Amino acid sequence: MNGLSFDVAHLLAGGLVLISFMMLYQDRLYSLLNIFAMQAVVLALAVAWQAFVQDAPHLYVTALIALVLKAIIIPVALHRTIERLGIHREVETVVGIGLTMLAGIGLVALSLLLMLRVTIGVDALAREDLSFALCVVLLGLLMMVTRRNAVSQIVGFMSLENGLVLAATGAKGMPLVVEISVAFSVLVAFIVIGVFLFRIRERFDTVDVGALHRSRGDSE
Amino acid sequence: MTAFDAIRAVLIIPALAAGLLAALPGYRVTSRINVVASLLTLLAAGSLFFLARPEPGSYLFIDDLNIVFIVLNCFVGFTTSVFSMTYIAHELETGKLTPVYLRFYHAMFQIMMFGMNLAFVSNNIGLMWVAVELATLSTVLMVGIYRTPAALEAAWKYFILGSVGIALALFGTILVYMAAQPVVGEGTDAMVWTVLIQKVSAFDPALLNVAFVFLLLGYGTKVGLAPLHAWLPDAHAEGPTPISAVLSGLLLNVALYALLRFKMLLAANPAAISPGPLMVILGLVSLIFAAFMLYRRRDIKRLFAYSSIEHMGIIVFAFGMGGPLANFAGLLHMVMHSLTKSGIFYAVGHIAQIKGTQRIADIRGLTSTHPWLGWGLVLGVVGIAGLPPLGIFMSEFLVVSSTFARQPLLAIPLVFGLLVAFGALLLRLTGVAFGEPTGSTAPARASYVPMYAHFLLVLGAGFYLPPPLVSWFQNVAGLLG
Amino acid sequence: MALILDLLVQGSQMALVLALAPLLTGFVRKVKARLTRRQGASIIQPYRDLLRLLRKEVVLAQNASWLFRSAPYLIFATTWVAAALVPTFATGLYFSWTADLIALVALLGSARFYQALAGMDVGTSFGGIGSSREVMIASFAEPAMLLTVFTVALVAGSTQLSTIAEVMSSSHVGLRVSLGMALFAMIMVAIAENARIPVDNPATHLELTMVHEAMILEYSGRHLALIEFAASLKLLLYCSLIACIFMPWSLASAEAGPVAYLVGGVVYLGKLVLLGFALAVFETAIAKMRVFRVPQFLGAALMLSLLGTLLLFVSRTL
Amino acid sequence: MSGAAIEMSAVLALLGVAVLALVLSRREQATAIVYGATLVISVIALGNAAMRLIGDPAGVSDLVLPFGLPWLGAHFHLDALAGFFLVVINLGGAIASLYALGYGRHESAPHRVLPFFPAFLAGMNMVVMAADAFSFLFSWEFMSLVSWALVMSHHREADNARAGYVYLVMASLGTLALLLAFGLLAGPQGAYGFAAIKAGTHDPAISALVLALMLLGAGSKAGLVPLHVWLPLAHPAAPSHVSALMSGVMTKVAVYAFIRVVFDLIGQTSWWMSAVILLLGGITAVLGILQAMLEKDLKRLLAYSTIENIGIIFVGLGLALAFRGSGMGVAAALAFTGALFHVVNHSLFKSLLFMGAGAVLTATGERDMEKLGGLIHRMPQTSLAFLAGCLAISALPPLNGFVSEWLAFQAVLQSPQLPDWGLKILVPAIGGLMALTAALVAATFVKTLGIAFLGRPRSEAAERAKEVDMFSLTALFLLAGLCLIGGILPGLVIDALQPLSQALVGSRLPLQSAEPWLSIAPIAETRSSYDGMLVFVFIAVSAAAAAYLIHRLASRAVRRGPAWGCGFPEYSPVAQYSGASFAQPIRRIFATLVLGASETVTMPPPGDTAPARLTVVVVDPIWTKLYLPVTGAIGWTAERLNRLQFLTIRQYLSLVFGALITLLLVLALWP
Repeated sequence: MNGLSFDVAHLLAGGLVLISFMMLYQDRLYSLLNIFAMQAVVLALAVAWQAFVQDAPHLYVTALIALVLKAIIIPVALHRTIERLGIHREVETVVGIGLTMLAGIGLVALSLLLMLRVTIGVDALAREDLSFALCVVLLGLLMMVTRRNAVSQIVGFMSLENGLVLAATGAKGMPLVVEISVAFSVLVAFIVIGVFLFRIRERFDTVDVGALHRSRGDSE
Repeated sequence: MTAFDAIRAVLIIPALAAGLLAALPGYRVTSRINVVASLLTLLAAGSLFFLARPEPGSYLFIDDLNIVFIVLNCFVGFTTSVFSMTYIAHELETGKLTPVYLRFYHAMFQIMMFGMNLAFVSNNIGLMWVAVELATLSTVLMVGIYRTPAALEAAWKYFILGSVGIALALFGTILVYMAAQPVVGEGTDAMVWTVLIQKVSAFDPALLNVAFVFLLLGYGTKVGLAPLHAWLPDAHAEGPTPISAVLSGLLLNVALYALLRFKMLLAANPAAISPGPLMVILGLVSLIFAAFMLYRRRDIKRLFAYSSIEHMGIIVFAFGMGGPLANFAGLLHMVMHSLTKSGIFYAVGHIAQIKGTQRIADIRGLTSTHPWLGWGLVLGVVGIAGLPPLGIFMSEFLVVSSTFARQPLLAIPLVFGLLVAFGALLLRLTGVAFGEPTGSTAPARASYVPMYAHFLLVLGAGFYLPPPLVSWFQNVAGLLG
Repeated sequence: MALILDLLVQGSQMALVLALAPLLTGFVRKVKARLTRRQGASIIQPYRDLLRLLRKEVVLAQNASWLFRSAPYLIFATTWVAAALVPTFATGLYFSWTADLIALVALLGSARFYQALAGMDVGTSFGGIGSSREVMIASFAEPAMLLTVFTVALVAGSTQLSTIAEVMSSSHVGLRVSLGMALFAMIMVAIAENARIPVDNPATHLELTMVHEAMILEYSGRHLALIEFAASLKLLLYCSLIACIFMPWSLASAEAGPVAYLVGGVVYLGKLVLLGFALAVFETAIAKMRVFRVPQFLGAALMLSLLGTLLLFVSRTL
Repeated sequence: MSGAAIEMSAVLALLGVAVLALVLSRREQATAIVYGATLVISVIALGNAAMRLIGDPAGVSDLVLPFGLPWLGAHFHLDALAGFFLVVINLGGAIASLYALGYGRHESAPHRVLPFFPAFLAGMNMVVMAADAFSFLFSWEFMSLVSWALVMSHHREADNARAGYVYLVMASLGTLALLLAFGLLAGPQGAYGFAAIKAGTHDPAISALVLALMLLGAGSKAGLVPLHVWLPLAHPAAPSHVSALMSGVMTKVAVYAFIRVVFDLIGQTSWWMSAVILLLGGITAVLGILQAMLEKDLKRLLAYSTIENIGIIFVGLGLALAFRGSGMGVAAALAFTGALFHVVNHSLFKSLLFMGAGAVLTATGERDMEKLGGLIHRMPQTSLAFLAGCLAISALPPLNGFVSEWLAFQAVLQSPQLPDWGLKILVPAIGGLMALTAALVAATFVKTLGIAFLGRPRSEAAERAKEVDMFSLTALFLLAGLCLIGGILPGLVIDALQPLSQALVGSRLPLQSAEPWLSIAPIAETRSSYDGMLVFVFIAVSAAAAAYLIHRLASRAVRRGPAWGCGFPEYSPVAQYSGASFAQPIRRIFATLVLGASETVTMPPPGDTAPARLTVVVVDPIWTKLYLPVTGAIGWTAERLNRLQFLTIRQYLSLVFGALITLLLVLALWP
């Protein structure tokens, strides 16, 4: 494949990783949501580019889903959730932002280290894509475990899933990609609804140890 | 009719039944339909034995390995549907469930059966992933069906952890595809398991390794291996007991099955890391961790949930050890555990309904007040603790002795874990089954058929395994390498 | 013919111990009296006592059981059998192999068993005290005795008294540290077993100090006679045991003929006189000790005998 | 039909009876039916085994059933060793059934006993018959399980529940140890058949490890110190005829397991192993009997004395191993014969004593000796049989207990020929321990008989006691008679044991039935000999003669009068010596160091009329020093880990995340 397409794909994928870092950096919920929307847009571009390069038209559907659902609907929904439930606006972090960033860099190093062992036999694009996708996935997970708010955890999960979609689309001629992305969107939708229905305010930790003592037969 | 129709039947019957049950009102009808549908599925599955095996398609196939799982799955599904007739009736009377939710419950039950059967028969790792996710989601909904805070929280925890697991598993699947694609070529073939297993030796080992790590953790979350187990105890404890039975008896097996498939892939590639050690370590960790956790349990269903973790640990350990003896033991242990544990949950369900509590401390002297339930529970716990004459004894015998002969240092923690778990289970059993009775002594309106059917099977297996079954197990053990 | 002769000799030995036992007791008493400047009863007084007791009626406690009544006969019988099996004037008697040294110890043990039971039968506290202390003493004396037996048996390579006597009289045994220890241990055990001072005092009837007497407090008439008789038999047994093991000189061997037997008999009497005199001297020389110091006394015996056994291995190869 | 086939069909019949009992356990006549059936079956099995042992001891009859491990099948065999232990088991089983025909009628919850009793017998038979590792462990654990159910039959007493718990946990510890041992012996290929194991050669390290595991496995079932803690809890908790079986017979099954593996399967062993066994045996004997001496619960006292007897048996086995290892054939045969003889004896008199205790329990409802007394007047036959048991267990001639004791001492006296200095010195010391034990046993059973049966009744219940039924008495006297026969005809037993010793230690004792006057001279008459028959005759004759002559010539007059109470006219039974006071001297002397026994006297101040109290505390150091720490550690860990149950979802996620990162790191750093 020619250099240009490669570079573009590379650029977009790299952009995703960068945006993941920006998300880690944020400490306000709204801006977090905005940046997530931005990541969704970039993902949509990347997917579309892959569709164009591999001339696999069905991938455009995935791109569209990414654009419509993740870049528009879900962020809006979450905005409204935040307002409705009166969740206060700061991102509560478990460890300091700086530390999180350091950890993130470590993760990136790790994923590159892992992927560089892969033989060159696999075509370069896939290889780069994979390593970036792995970065995004790991950063998403990192976000989930270092943020207390339900919302930011959901965001983390969705960015993790962005990484998955990136990988899936990067894998040339992979079947079921669309179905999978649909399935995942359903999942995410469930989660958002869940947050909204169950009034899960501050964190997934609604049921803290004390609550457990009450609600479970497992207390002393 | 060919085996392929049988496979389709195994999938279609539950799907249709699900639709039907979602539409129909009235518990008497629906619960019976539920039973009938499960029975039909079981028959279809059973017919798989006798019909000629078709060529594996690119989506569905049937081989020695998955037939074990399918038949077991349909059997336990059937008995559970029978059990849930009486159980759910009681839930309706006590008003814990409304007819609407009941409809939902039955539909979900069939969807779950569909998902699990699909996972078993799918020859395509992508499809398998989708099926597992489907099964998981349906159980999530059923765990939360009581809508108590505890139930919702359990369902939520299950949901979130499950989704993360799913995501990891998917990433692993993609990696496998990436590894396969250069060798097999683009398109569906690169996801067809039967194709992969033939060509896997040429795949890129590094990719496979990373893939296996993600798959191990992804599907391992569903198997309930420590430290990925967190959802399991609460999901068992807070959901309806039939679902606890199915979770322990079947869903864990589904994830385990997926894990095994990929283990076989990796084992077939010389350059890749051997998956054995990872599985052995995770297995031991789960076993010992769960064994200790058993001691502080106050909730009887959560107790047995942890014992499921413990046994999954043993099974994964056995498969990790590999070799004909250990694999045979692993398979046997898996089957026996499914039967025994679901049987135990049947008993526990009725007990909890009679006593109106799941607190172990409030249940005493069952053998005096409810001999059938009490002695049934004793039999089940004795079986699950690995005592003869029940079947698990044989598998534990094989695992321990063969391990000690090969890796003495691994056998020590194994034996230690077994002993610690035994102590805890027996301690609780003594309290629940013996001593001065407490709580309601109202006679149980329960059908003991499913429970004792399971226990009798396990008892029989403890004495005698029919030769065809054995040769078939050995065959599968050979497949597992 | 020979058989009958053997049986005769055996029988004569049984009769002999029966006849000699009270005499020995009387002799010891006489010597003790003389040593304490008393006139003392006649030497045959024990016979008179026994006959008197035998003729008296038995006064039984209200709730004495059949065990209480049969115990004296069993005690007497076991002790007599034991005594009769120890070579006195001749070795290798016809039934000498019936019971070896270990069996002898066990026979005495069973006599003690019956006695302790009889002591508890009536249900007075004295019987209890007696039995309890008796078994406590025995729990030291018996192991000490057995270990002494070990020492001797290891030297002689046999537990058969006749064989032991022969080996001991033979030259190559010589003097050994362990044998000396065994001798001392056996003497201490003998003192304890026969309820002599300093362990127990056969003459006392002060309840708190008595052991043996406390057990038989409820006995009277023929029962008492039998028990007393058994006691003196026991004393004789121990004397002839020590004599046979540690001074086995001029013991007639089997089928040695009447003359040898006669010589053996005379020498045997000499040994008895010697031992009886030593016992009397010892008893007059020291005082009775507190019951709870008895364990120390017998513990010493136990240690001595154990040391004796172990020293065998360093002293000389067997 | 081969011997093994008959034996196994007996086992099947027993299992059938068990099922039958399940069906009609709540019926009235169930007791009679079940115990009658077990009696018949046990007698048949007994006859079959005895025929094998006497008829053709060298032969082995095998049987393979299509059960158990699929590719192996369930192997069963009946050789001399198995035959011997089958005789012990089924004799005990038969007599226990006979006893239970009467005793069982007083059972409060027969439906909790009847189904398990036959199953228990079947289990023990199967263990001895099993000829491959799987069948063996299967039967072994099955035996433990049903005996546990029997222990739990009176489950409403909290103590019994605890007893059952400790028992089954210890049992499965033992089973796991055996499992590991067989795993080692079978090797990676899984050659589980005994024949295959025996054929294979095992290097010293392996056999040493196996021996250690066997001491754990068989020792925990037999009650070897420090694995004995469950025994005094569990054995008394069961109904008395079951206690008799557990103490008298099941411990012997453990001994069988030890012999089968250590003597038969692993072949040659080195000397220090036997030293370990000797030490353990000696310590077990002394500790067991000391605790028995201080015990006031009749059945628990008997259980402790079981521990002591097991100690003696293991000393015998250790000696046999030592002699065999040093190539001293006859001595080995002597020690081995002694051990097996003691196996028979203990099974007899311990069953007798437990059944006697059961009779007391039915008559008075009391197990606490301090509440008994004076039973000899109300239950004379039981008392007579119990007396016989006490004489036998105290190793007093002319009963059987003495013979095995005597053989053991004779074996000890062979020690100078041992080449190894360590053993040379050790064996006599162990002999000293045994002598001490023998004396303490006598003391203990004087106490038992004296406190429980003699004296005056200490409670209402003891006063109203009645003699028990015919079945029980028959069983008791049957056992007493066997004890006597074993004592006066030891030669026959010894001869019957020689094929085993030939097979397992490689040499035999001279034929005893050739000796004159039924005497026994295991090595040579000049060395040592004993004639139970003559001793019995002498004692009987001289006692009878004395009695006759005195009654004839002297006087026979008897007058009843009050006991001499030191001046007090009539005083209460409480003033009698109690068991505790009887044991006091020995407690002060021995138990203070060994068992940390301590007395505290609380005197009221002068003028205060409150009674003074003397409280005695006896602790089993092994329980406090060994078991409590372990349980504590487990509890501690469980508590710490339990926090993981109450984390938040985010924390759980971080667990997953951590696991993922760790594995990825491992992968990244993989060479």
